[in-house]
Amino acid sequence: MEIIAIILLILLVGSFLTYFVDSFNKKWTGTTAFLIVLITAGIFFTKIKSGYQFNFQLAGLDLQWGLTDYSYYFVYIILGLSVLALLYSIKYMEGKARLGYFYGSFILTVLGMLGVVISQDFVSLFFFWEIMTWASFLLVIYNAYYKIKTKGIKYMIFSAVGAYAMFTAIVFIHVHYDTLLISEAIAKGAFNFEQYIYIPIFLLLGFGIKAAVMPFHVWAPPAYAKSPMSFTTIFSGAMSKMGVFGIGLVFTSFYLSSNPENFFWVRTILGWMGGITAVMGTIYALIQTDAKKLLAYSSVAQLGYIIVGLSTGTQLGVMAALYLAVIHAVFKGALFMVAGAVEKQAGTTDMTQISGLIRKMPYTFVVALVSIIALAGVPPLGGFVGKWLLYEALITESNNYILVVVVFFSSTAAFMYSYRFLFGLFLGQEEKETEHVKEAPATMIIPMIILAIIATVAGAYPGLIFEPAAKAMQAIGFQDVTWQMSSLTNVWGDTTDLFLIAMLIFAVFIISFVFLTLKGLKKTRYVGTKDISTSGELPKEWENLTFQLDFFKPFERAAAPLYKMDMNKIWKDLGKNLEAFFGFFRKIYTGNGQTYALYIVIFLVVLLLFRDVLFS
Amino acid sequence: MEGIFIKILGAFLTAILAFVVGMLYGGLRRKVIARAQNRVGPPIHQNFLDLMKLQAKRTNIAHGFMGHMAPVWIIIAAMTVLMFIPILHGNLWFENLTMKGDLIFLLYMMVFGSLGMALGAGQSGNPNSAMGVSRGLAQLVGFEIPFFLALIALMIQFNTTSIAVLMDHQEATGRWIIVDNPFAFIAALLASLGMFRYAPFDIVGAPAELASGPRSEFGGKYLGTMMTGGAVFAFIKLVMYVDLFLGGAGNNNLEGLAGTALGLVELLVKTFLLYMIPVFIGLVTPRFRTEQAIQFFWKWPTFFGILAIVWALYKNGTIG
Amino acid sequence: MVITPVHYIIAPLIAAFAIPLLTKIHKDAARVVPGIVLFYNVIVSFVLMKHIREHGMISEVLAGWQAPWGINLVVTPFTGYLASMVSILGFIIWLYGFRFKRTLKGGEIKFYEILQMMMIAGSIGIIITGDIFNLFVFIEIVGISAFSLTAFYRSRDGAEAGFKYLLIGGFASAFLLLGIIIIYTQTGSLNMAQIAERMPDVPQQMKIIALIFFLVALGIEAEMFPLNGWAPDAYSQAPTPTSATFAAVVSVAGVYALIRVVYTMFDVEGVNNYLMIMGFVSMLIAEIAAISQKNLKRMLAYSSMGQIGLVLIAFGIGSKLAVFGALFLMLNHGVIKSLLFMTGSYFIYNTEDKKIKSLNGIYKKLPFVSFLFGLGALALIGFPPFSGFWSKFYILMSAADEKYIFLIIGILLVTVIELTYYLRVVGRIFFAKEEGEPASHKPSVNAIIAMSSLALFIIVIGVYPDLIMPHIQSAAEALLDKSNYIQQILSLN
Amino acid sequence: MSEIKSIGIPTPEEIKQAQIDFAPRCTSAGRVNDKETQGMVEHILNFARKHSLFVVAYGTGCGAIEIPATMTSRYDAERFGIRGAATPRQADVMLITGYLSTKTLKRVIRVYEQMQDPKYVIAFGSCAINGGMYFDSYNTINALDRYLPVDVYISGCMPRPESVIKGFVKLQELIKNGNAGNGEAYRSDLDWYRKNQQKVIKNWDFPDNYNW
Amino acid sequence: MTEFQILFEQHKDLITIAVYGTSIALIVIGLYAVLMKKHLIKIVIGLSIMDAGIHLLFVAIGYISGGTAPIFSRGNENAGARMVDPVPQALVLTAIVIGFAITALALSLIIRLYKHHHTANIDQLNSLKW
Repeated sequence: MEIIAIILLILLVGSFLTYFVDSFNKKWTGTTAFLIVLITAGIFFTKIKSGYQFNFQLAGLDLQWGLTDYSYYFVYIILGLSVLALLYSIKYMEGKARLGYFYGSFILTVLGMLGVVISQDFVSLFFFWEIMTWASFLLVIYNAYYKIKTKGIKYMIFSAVGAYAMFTAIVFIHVHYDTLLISEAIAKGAFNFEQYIYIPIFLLLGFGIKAAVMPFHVWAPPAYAKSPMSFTTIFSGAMSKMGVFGIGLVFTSFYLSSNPENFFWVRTILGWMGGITAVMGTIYALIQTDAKKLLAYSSVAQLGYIIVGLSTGTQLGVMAALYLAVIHAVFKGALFMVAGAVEKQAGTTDMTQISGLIRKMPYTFVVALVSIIALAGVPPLGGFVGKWLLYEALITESNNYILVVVVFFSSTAAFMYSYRFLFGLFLGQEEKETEHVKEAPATMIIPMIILAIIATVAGAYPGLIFEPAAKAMQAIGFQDVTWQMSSLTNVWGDTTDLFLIAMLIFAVFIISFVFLTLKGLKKTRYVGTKDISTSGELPKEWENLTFQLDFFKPFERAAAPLYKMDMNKIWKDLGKNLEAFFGFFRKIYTGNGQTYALYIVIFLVVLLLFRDVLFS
Repeated sequence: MEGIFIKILGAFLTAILAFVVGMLYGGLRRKVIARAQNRVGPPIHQNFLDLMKLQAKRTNIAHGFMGHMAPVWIIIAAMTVLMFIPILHGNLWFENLTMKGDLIFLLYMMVFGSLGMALGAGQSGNPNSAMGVSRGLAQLVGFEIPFFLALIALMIQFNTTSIAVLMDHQEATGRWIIVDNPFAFIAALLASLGMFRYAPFDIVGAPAELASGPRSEFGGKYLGTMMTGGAVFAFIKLVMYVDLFLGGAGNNNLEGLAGTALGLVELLVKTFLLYMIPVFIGLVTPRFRTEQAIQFFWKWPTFFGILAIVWALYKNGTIG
Repeated sequence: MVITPVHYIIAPLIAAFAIPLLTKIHKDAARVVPGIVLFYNVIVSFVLMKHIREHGMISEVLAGWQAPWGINLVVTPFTGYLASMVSILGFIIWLYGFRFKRTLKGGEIKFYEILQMMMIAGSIGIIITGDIFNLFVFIEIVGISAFSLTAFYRSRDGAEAGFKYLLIGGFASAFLLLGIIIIYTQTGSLNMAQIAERMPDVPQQMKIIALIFFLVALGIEAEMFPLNGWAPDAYSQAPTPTSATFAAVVSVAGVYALIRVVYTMFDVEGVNNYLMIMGFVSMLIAEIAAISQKNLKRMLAYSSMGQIGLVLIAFGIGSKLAVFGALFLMLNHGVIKSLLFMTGSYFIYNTEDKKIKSLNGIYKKLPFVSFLFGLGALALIGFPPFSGFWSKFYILMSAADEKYIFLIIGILLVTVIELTYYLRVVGRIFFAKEEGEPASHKPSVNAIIAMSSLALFIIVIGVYPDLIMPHIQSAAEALLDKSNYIQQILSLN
Repeated sequence: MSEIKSIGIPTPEEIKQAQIDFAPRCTSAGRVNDKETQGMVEHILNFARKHSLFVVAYGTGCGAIEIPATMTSRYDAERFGIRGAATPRQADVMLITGYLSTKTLKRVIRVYEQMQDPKYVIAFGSCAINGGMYFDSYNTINALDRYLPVDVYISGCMPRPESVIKGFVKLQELIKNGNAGNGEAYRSDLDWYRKNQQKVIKNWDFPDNYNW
Repeated sequence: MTEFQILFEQHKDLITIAVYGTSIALIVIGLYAVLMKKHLIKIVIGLSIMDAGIHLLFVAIGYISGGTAPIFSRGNENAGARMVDPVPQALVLTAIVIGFAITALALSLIIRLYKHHHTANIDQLNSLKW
């Protein structure tokens, strides 16, 4: 049996196994799931190398599984993040009901994602894509209470529309190009926009919805925010990257094309969609009061950057997109884990209810701090590299000057919600309600710290990520991708030496830490957060001095026109109207038998009258 | 090895220069304002006295580790940015690591300190601090847009993202960029008003309303370090503007110490003149509300920024 | 050959009439005997299928009269496939309902089983008969038992649904008879093969009018819009095993009748388009109606109508791949919808009303049943790795081969609607409801076996469809090979 | 001494007792009095302190109106390095401008405690010194230095800006000599101050430890 | 030949038309009753009338004017040529039986309905709808 089939089988059986382990002993469910995925990852990384291929026949179709450098790049994200998320999940999910359901679906989702990237034909791609979708749907509704049920449905509807758009495209590739293999389709130019324009457009729609691109992003924030956090880690970190994976795949023809001007419109439109996604995601993130939701919107925004990067089609841009895909998975994974830890320990992530957890959860805070700095794109952490690449790509190579400002606006406004997140959860007044809060258990902290370390190292040595990314880019049509281990260079020859920067910052940090901090460490009096200058007034115990509601009200007022464009409402109205329309239509079934009989007779008469039109 | 030694020494010299000049400029500003109000005003070295007094405070209050660390972030940001900005172009001592970082890096690094301070302010739990941070960040989003537009205009006009290369270009042509692309200068200048946080954009630390905003819980050495950081940052911004638009300093023909001295004098003159613009504007204006400030930045400065890009494209030959 | 096609019909019919007598001997006979008979039918299916594979199709003559004159039963790979499917599903449904019916009183179980037997016998009869009037008779047998079963619970709604079904069924029989009359006057034969042979000589207008009568009459049985007003009521009011039988057996027979008439007897242009359009309209309207249903069984009923619409679309496309997809879908639909009705019945059992609203968090009460329901729902929507995926896949592929772009998009959009309401239910089931008392009605062992076997089928076929594809392929070939059918029947004498 | 029961003119016994209870403490703990004992560093620092006085003006009474006047162009207090501070954390000098009701006292104490050493207090006007025209008011305290250590009193009702500046100059002198700044004293005699404070402040709800 | 037969021969066309007309009229009447009458019993009657019409039509089609009964008997071996088609008659017999069963079932359902609803108006029997 082929090794890849064994791996998938391990996951499939593992999914059921976890389900049954749960019914015997709830304690071991999480560990079982973790071990299964760990073993899978181990086998995968040791046994399977890039370039692996496996051909077989199923249901009369020639199918092909295999791995290119490009898909292998995503395997790193999927399996790496899944292992960490499951390790985290053991304690996070402890004590919750229906663990078998949760972990079973979790492993199925991993299976689906792995399947998507190893598929080299469209049928398998769609097959696994759908498995991934419904398995994740089951997880989205895991936490659902009465009111939230529509969110999961929203996710599913959008996903289904996307998947079916994709399916339509696949069907037409089969019809027009008589192939179901991705590589052949690329070779035959199936993704070109010249001949059958709807094929790539439908494919982009399908992948774009998964990547939460602008008008279709409304499913993402609630789905991310309402799922269990350990799942959201891979939901936002890895599964949304499947959309990116697909878009990159579709764009292969564009990257390969000798005449990129043919792709002008599609890349402009997609780039702008990405840019608008970034802006909308950001400005909605910063008005959220729930930390999970904030992160969810932020994910949408970050995906927007990735889309922008892919749509540039230049070396730096695609490199930026691929780099961001990884680094976003890393820091957003860590952040969702942080949110989960807070949720687990403090009971809520509503920033209006809790604050000042820094003393209670110091390690979590450090992880959050590092990840947020990476998210904001401030040097010397990993996020900056992505931002740098993206801007330089847009300015120097893609000449898309307005788009770069849009992206920049989004990423500047990202400072606001970054701060909001840290402030809302960890800083601010220490309230009485959070007195009981303790630091999260070690198995939750360790994955977070690993991710934080990756984010930090990637800031100084981005080459570690550039190397597989460059290989991946060569797999999708770039030649001679250049990269350096620890510095960035654009086409104009300007460099930014990240290692130097990191070292400098580290040195200055040490110096100033010694001279400014350690010196006065003992002399400094530490006081509680109630001891603040309040115009001489004594804050009472019950007084809530935390400033949490309407945190960015001035910005909201300034950017009011942007907030008027509420896609959510538009889709909701559409849904409501459709349902009302359907409700009107189903009244055909009046419940009166005589009416039904009348329908029959009328139908008969109509057929008889129009028989010449209908039949011949 | 010697190179590294010189670099380190140069870094120290740069830091001291930035510190001294920044503090002096602060004092000068107070003096100028006092004179404009027909007062005698404090001495120019007043800021040094203030700093000394603050550092000499016997007790220091911190609300937690982040509050304690707040000055460190500012110093890190100030030093790092300082290292990557050419104080004197081509000077052994004052060039530092100029070629190793570019404008986008600087743009992001400059936010580092404010964010660090904001975290410290946040931990104090004072609502005023958080409110100030909120306003500051919102305002940041306001003025960064025109500033970035101006920078893009420069980048595409001269095909570089490096500040040093821009200075090389000005040296080579002998023409300042303010002449080459006046709109970029205007946009950047208007943005700089917000960057300095002087009136009319000083709502972040409005003393009577927010009790000085983010700083409200910092006293003693924390406040002192923040003032230092602020002074250094003011100098950094000025030098950056001078480098970008006014030809920079240090490109004279003299060798050795004399050249350095002349360069420094040139730098001081240019920065001082530039500094007076926000100071004088601040003198005569009342205060914007945050949303007004943001809307202001998104109106005229952004317009000029876009104009600058169009101008750059025109000059570049891409359009027209 | 010991086992002949007639066993299919005779065994259940004999059982049906013997049950009242056997209950006198032992009171459990009414429950056990149908199982034996249906199992015998399954064996018959296997034997016949094997025979067909080896020796080609069977045409059995009844009462000694040869084919054009006498009534003949035809088992081709096509009819054999459908008959086997019906038998097996009938057996599984019986297995499921084995203990369920224990709750009924002694007398009622008797009638229930009789009617059920007659319904299954009639359905198999519809499928394997080669005579058009015999078809009519079997349809009426199915009809009468179905009307009665719909009204089996002597409740107010049951009677109402039964009456509506009866009224419309009456129309169906009337129109079918009219169609048969016309065909008979024109061709002078009642044997389908002979009718098909003589059809080219029939005047065009007559042919079309007859066809229209057939289309309307059989459309009623095949739940085609706008002739399907009876379906939701009947499905929702009948006892659950009967609902499952409606979905898995009766609708299959109805579609078979329609397809046999259209494909074999007539050679009229445009009927394919008609099937396609009406199939799509049925599907659309049914799914639209289903989306805001509050009653679970009613929702499933509408969903059945939608699926049958999809089957009709596939038959309308008419290529080999499409027919293959349609047959596959009929099988899948039968299996999955039975599973859904079975599991849904346990939900209803435990929530006391049939409302979807009261399903919230039922996963806690009935984990396994909920799991199976979720599986069935996903399979029905067409998610891999379940069997429903492949049938939909092939249908869409065939549509693409014929370049029906808008049809594909339409089907997929309708699938989105379908998905919406199914997943709403699934979402409700898997809700994390805070409190929950233990289930009052746990599924019995036989029901679990029945449901699990269906679920197993769904998964296994979903992962490895090659197991069943050859059979369906030969069935599709047999359906499309009209001339062979005619020749075989008329010369096999 | 429990608490002041009656309102009105106290009896001689009460006055006597009060004189014992409220005797001003002149403590020297922690204070550097002599020029000789100051180190060179301290000398320089005192110079800086002297010329950089950040003021938190607690506008307790009518004197608050004099502060802006002092800061205006005509008097220009900034030339002495005096400038306003927004919060007590940043401030060096607290100005008690006029009469101090018991209700305000509580706030004043809190502000004072939040200031950081070295910290100075300047009391304005007769009311802060001895109650002034409110000497027998039921809700106004008479002698501020029973509750807070005061460095400089400025006489007058109210003192004009000139006097205020004079007071600041006096304070600067004291700072230069190392005689100002009673934070340490306040801390070491906290018990005594607390007792006095608790006598007049009815709804006492300060936390126990000084460091709160 | 009886007088009736002569009359029949003379007006053969007329009678054919009459028979066909009657059957179609019956169908239409039945349809009308089913579609327009509100009473359940009337609807069932309509259904029966419609069935009757169809049966009549069927039988009429099978009739050959002047044909004999479709019985092969000794001495009448070549009757097949002038025989009335037997198939429709056989079929109609079956159909009649089926119609009877349906009518009986319908009536029993009506009784049940009336018990529950206390009305036989079909417009009020729409608790199952949409």
